[in-house]
Amino acid sequence: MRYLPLTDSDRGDMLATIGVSDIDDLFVDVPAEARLSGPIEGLPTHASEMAVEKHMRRLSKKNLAAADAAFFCGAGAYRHHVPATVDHIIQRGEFLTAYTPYQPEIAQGTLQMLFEFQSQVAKLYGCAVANASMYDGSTACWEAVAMAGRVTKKKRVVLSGALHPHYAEVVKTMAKFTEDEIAGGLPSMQGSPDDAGLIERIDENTSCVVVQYPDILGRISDLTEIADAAHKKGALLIVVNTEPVALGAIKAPGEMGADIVVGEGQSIGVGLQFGGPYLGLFAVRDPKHVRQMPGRLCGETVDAEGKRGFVLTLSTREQHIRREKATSNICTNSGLCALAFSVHMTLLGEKGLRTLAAENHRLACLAADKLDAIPGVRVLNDAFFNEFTVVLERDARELVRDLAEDDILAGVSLGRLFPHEEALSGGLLVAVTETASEEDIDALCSAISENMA
Amino acid sequence: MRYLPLTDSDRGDMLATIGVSDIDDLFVDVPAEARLSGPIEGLPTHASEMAVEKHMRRLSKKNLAAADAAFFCGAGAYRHHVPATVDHIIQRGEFLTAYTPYQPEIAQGTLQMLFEFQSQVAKLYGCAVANASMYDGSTACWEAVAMAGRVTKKKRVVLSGALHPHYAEVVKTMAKFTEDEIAGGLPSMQGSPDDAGLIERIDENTSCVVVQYPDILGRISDLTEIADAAHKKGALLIVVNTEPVALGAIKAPGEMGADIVVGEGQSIGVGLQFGGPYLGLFAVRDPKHVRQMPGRLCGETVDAEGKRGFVLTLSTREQHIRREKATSNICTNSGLCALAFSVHMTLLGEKGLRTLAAENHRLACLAADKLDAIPGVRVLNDAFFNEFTVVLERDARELVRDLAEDDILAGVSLGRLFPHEEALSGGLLVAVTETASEEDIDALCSAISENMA
Amino acid sequence: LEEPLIFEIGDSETTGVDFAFASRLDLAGVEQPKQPTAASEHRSRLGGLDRAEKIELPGLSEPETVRHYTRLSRQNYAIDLGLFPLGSCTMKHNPRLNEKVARLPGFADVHPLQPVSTVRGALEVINELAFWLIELTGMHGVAMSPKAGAHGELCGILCIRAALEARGDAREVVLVPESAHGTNPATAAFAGYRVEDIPANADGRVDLEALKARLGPDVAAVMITNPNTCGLFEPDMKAISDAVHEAGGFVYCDGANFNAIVGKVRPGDLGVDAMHINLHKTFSTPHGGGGPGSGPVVLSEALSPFAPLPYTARTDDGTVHLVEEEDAESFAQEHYGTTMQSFGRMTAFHGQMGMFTRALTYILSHGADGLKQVAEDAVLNANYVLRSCEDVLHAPFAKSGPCMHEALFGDKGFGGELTTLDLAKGMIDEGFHPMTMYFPLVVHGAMLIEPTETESKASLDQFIAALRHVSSRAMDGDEGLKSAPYYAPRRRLDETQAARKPVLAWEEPEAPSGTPTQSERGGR
Amino acid sequence: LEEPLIFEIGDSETTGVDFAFASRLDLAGVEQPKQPTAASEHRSRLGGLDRAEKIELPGLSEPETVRHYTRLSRQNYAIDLGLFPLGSCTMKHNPRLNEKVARLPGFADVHPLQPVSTVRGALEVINELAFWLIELTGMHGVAMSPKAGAHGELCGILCIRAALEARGDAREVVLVPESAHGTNPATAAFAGYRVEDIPANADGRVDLEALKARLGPDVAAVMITNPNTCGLFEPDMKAISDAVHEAGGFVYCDGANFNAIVGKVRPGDLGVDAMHINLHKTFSTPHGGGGPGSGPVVLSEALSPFAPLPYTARTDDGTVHLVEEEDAESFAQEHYGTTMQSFGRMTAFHGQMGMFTRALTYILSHGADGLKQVAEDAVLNANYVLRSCEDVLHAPFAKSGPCMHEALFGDKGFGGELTTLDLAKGMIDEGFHPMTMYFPLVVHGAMLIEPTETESKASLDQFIAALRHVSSRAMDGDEGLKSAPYYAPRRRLDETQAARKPVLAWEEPEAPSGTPTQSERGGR
Repeated sequence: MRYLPLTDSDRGDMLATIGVSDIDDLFVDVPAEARLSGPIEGLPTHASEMAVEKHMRRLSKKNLAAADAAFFCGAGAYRHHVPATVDHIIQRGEFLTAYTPYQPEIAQGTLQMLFEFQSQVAKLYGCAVANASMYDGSTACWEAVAMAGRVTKKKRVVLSGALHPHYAEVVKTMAKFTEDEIAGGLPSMQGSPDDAGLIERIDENTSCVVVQYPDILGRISDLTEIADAAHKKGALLIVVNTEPVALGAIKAPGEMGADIVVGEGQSIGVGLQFGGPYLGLFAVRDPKHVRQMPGRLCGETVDAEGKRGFVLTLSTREQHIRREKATSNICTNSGLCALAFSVHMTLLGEKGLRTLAAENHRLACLAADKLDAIPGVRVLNDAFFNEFTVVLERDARELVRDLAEDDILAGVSLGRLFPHEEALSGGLLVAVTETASEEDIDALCSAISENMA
Repeated sequence: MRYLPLTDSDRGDMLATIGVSDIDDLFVDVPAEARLSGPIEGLPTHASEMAVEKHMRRLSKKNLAAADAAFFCGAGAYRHHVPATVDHIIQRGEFLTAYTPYQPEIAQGTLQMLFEFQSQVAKLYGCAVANASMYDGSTACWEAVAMAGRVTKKKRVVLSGALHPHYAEVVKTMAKFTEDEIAGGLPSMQGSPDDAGLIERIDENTSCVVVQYPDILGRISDLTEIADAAHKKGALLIVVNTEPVALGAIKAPGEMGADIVVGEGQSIGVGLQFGGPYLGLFAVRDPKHVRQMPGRLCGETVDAEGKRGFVLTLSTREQHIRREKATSNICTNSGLCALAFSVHMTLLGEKGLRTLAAENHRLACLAADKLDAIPGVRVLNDAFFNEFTVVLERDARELVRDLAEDDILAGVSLGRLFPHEEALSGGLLVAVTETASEEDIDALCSAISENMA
Repeated sequence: LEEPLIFEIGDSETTGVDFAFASRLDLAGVEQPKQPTAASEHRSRLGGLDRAEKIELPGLSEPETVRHYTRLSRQNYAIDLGLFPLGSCTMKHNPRLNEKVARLPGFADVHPLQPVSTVRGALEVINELAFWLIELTGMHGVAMSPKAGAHGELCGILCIRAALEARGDAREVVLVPESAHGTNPATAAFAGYRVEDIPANADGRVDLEALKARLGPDVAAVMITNPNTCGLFEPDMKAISDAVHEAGGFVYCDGANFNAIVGKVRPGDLGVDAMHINLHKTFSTPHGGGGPGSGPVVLSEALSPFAPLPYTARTDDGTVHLVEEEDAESFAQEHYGTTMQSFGRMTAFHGQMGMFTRALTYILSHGADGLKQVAEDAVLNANYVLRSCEDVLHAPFAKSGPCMHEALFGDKGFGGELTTLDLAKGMIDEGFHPMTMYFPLVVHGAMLIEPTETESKASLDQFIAALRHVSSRAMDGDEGLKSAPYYAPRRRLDETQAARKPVLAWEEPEAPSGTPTQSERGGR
Repeated sequence: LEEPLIFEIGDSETTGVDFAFASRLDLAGVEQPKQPTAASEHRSRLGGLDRAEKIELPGLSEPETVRHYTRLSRQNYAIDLGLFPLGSCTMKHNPRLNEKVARLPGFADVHPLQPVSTVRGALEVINELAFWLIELTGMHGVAMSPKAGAHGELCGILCIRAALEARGDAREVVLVPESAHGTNPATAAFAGYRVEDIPANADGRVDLEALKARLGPDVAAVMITNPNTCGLFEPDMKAISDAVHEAGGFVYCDGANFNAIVGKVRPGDLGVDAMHINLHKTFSTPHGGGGPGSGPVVLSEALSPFAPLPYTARTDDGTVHLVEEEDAESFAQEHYGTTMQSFGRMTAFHGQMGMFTRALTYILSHGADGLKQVAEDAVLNANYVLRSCEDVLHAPFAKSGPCMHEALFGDKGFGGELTTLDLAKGMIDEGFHPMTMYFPLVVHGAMLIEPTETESKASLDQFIAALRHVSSRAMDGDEGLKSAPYYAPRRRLDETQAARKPVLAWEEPEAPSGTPTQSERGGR
């Protein structure tokens, strides 16, 4: 076996050193009746690298890669061009094969990177402090809800109907066990989010209000009023963002009064990957909330010679110290994905991020105008960034399936996200990033025209 | 421009430091009439990484990649499975972006690797010393001929007719200018190489005899007699090998009396790459010939503290010291390809190389037997390693073109290698490596059967 | 050279990404892409929410970026550089084939919500991996979506809670032995349970009698780490399971250390109801800098119906289906003739696909025989370390028999004021990453060493020599260790200051101390 | 930790490659590859030449291999770590996009002798790159196959010789200025010419009058490096060309330093007949450890017909053809109405395809405007270094006007017995790779510094500060420099010993000094 360096003669020498004669002497604690005598039957035995690669390549070819399609899917995962440099760096052995930085003296590479990452996320979100990442946007969203409960000591959670339904589902699932009360709903099919309706649902028992920005239909509106209303009732405003590129064009949630900003960082550096691993971002506007934050934090300090250095800090919040009193049971972050995000963001810089955002918006506007001109197709949004909802005069889910036959991935239907909701069945979410060419947009429009009948 | 770190404000500051006002003040030595005022017209301007990648991907898709075909091409370039580890290592920035190791104190990585590489090549070839690589097999072959001239002070070169015709062409081209006399020919279409005929052509004026092993038709025979005959006349025996994997199964040229062994190292670690960059291997059996060798050499030494270290050595043979008296005008080697070769060879080790060779031979025997059974098809070779010649009752070159339509790359026709030679037009070189599955072999056989009519 | 922060070397006007659109790239004129439509032709639809303020994200050109991160990386220790003996947090060789496979466009460049007809291969990967995990553990089902080990633990406990609720059984207590991972009690507490400790016996194992004594109608589950954090296998596992089941509870097994027993024993045969598997530990997916992880949970027949959504299932015709909220009920009815009572959804989308491709690649490379060898070599290496050092370091459970994948030592006998921390920092100067420190809690000054199966004997011998050397220094009370490390990128770091005055994000220095003038810089 | 040789840690029984054939990989049974046919079923066809003796190639498992080479790599300096100011041997940023593109299966996994119909894209790459090279240099044709700069030089001189022979003109002498690269005279000599030097004038440039005086009917060519190795542009280039042409000779220009002028001036406009281009220098293809290179040669109309085979050509219908020995004559007749008189073939196959894809990717990324900026920034950076250091180091040609891509200094004024070598080794301790030493020969103790355009101002300022510091030490005669470097993976290495008693390959120590016993190793 190519991954196992011991030779049979090594094994013999080592058993002798240990003082036993057979490897099974080291497994004596496993009851003999449960111990397997040979390899588990019915399973393949070891294979050459070439054979495994061929097998996996065959499986991969059963998927339609986005690069081979006209591609417009979004709904919480966006396709952007990731510079080759990003992948080069995350494959450096010193990053790829380092563990959690428990020994900071020999982990400054990871730690400084995390400090830079935290700083980038905080600035992007308009917040004071961000943590060193979480599993993904949906779990970060739940962690924010749980944190709001700890901060406010209240149990009622008001979810916007226009929150990504997977995120809402995760919150509801978790809340079942913590006995939080969840108020949710469906998105209103209007040009702008129903902010007034949301504000009405906030009461004195509300721990937090959760809104998505841009929302699941791609709509955007100023959140200041919701923030004020929440704060007036002693609740926190949690803003969820699933497309960080948007924040290169539109106001940061922190600027509008959000208390906790969480999101999915996948757009920057990470790639689509069929949904994971992704990158949970988590930030708080007010530094006083830091000690209630979940997840790892990297902080600046000095070494014995006074040189600047970085360490994991405030770990008294964490499970390996606090056990059942921890702020969260999370132990792992998404270090490598955070690195990818940070490298990509460093390459972009403010200038690149703003240009990227502008190009996304330009193409999305172009696509929206062209789609809106098709008979039987109407763009719902008053405002949007790079994703918007069109309302079709036929079932959007079927349309998406039909177009996929011709290698056009037209977007995500609301029927996929909100099954069995008749009122939403004509809705199609179309995301347009810089990876879509104008030819792709034209191909989408003609295919939809032809298929509207 | 993403690769240019200077900002406009940097440029202004630097011009001020230099004491000029405009960048063109630094180009005053370029006569004004020749200086271009703006970017050259009619050429594209700079482009995003995404645009360039799309363009290059489009071009790449116009080629039929070997992995997408049933693949049997050889004739000096062989397809083998290269472990992913090899590519990972050659992409380490410390190897990829290091220059020639002129400062050994900070280039021990490259130097130790080259020392290990030289040692591996010497052992593989059964020689005493190998150099740190050359451009490719064909140029190494010419360098060997030139070296034989320096050693023997003679000018007559006897080439085996079964030397790769590209190699023979390179030797003939170069010899035109050095006024060496070349005796070559075509390969005899027999089961074994015409060693007796070759021996007859050696005379007192012969500086060297050049034979390929296995030869261009895949044939192998014991070279001891040729070596003896050459030595008797004061000539050197140069053995060319284009498939190093073969030497995991068959005798090393050095064992049979070859004085200089050269070859193409591409099979191990480097990949097909449409012909380049490849890896010239060069070794001598007798250490006394070292000072006549072309190319760089890495040697062991000690540092000021007595620690073992490595340096480029015997550079008095080289052009940057000797100018017109250098052993060769070569300045560049194939450092990265040598690294790829050495990593792959280290992964293989003797055990892996022998197993790989055995698997190649097994599949080649299988294919030969199946092909020989097809009416109108005859296997020429008495002996072979992983490549052999079949003689068809139709023009092999056309057949290859026809089969390519069905994604079967059946091999290299002798008509491609020796155009306009009617007697060879039915010959087809079939190379079978471990990358060919038995299904591929069956596909080849049925396609040939069907197309023999 | 010290590497500055990106905020110190970059600025908001520099970028390493171009968005230029060449008029055409192909000189032959075959392809002439149109110039992009000018933005001005389309009105902005940002609803007046334009981000006006500077974001202050620094940018670097591409060469500067490569150099910054390359230099940073060299301040890290990594498995590619040497042995990484973190007990309980295995870091072993990451095969590069896995990385290559994960980057195939058919896996890396696929959206989670593409129509199912366009992602059959991805679903097959999930399904094949699920099949392997079930076979290797001898269990009935598996929940693939948990994002990491702790997330998997939560999934397992939530399945248990859902199963108990389904039968109307409101139990309140989860028993956790002392030797468990810290995540175990945190998880149980999060799921709304009261956590009670079960003491370890003198051997470092669960005290079976104490456990039995505590069992009763209020105990929902027992969470056992097996092999446990002392590196020992719990030989009474089956008896524990039987007792728990008899009392109406469930057995959760923390499978973080499954790498020690994979192919040697199947937890399902020991009565386990739920167990998460850390793919990065047992199946070598990369975990650079602390993640990502992936924590599928294998489940017994009793718990399988309660698993979270989504899941994949292969029907008799060989097709692999993606089952989500929409059709979970109907699918189970149609294909299994049972009802699903999923407790919900733990994450958006389908789990850590990128880790699944890597883990499956690893598993196929080893096969059933290779995986058994993995466990054997891991255990052999750990025992080799244990027996090669027990004469110079206190090994509290050395008499309890062989260890499994990790060797445990304590600080008993250290001279002067020296601590486990000092010994660990001393190992840094020997060129090694230190072991896990102060865990498990049951041993004073614990040092937990897990060499893994991907170390050669030569490498172990080097490590052992270094450990013996530093241990002797610790026993002798060598005060020099107090200030170790001396030869690392940083000397010992002040963690107290970091926690007392947290600096968690970069801030522009308030009064910039003046940029150097031209003459100061150039010296002229 | 010192890294041993693979021969010291590996053995011939270990391998990091498996050849096992699993009976099946797909658990669902969709795919069931056959077991391979046993070798014994087929008789061996090795003709009795089986390799019986041990080869003694050491093998390592995959984890050991990764670690060995990763550790070795860290003993290297590289552009990814810092500035690499090797004058005349530019090493600049290697974009990772180029690496990615070169690895696309359609480029990397294609055989050079596949039928032309299956490699149209590869031929288009060669053709597009050829087009760019012609346009950027203002020349008429290009030979793509030379494998490196020196190979390209040879190609150019052989074209000249073939052209002269074609007109029956047997000239014997090639004139080479002192400031030329060492390869120039080596090349001319190889091609059978007698080499004569032309002195440099006090400005470091070709002495035009001396050159003119030497021209005559025996002079086949003049080989000029421009910009020359003193980092200066030859302002008389056009006058030189005119004089040479008038005397019936040809002008070869060594284009190694083309990166200084790309987009600013076209050598074709200066009367050059042949010039090689080092793709790795000007167009940033990787050159790790000294290769591979790639040296296409652009040619004037007079020389183009003599270019070596093979070449690519695009016909009016947009198809790109591969022209080889077989059809060179007929193709030229049919499509150009001219005859080809190719001097032959310089290499097997078609040249450095892997470098072509990278160079084209680089060129398309920059475009015509970006390439002009490349030259400007390269020249700006070099002049910045020159002017920032000329007060502390002797700059012999500082008065000759601006330099081009590289700044030249000499050792005049060094104190004590200190030499350029000592200063260079001192730079290592400052964290930088030294400059090119003792080249060009026209300056005593020459130091040639080429920063390239991919360095930031901050990086240059750091370098300048370090150079100024070490220069002051050299001027002051600081004997400490004699023993530098102190902080490198190795102290100064004994090159004399290496050359006197060459050890060029590993040999098993004759009397192994006894393997350590168990107790010695483990200490027990």
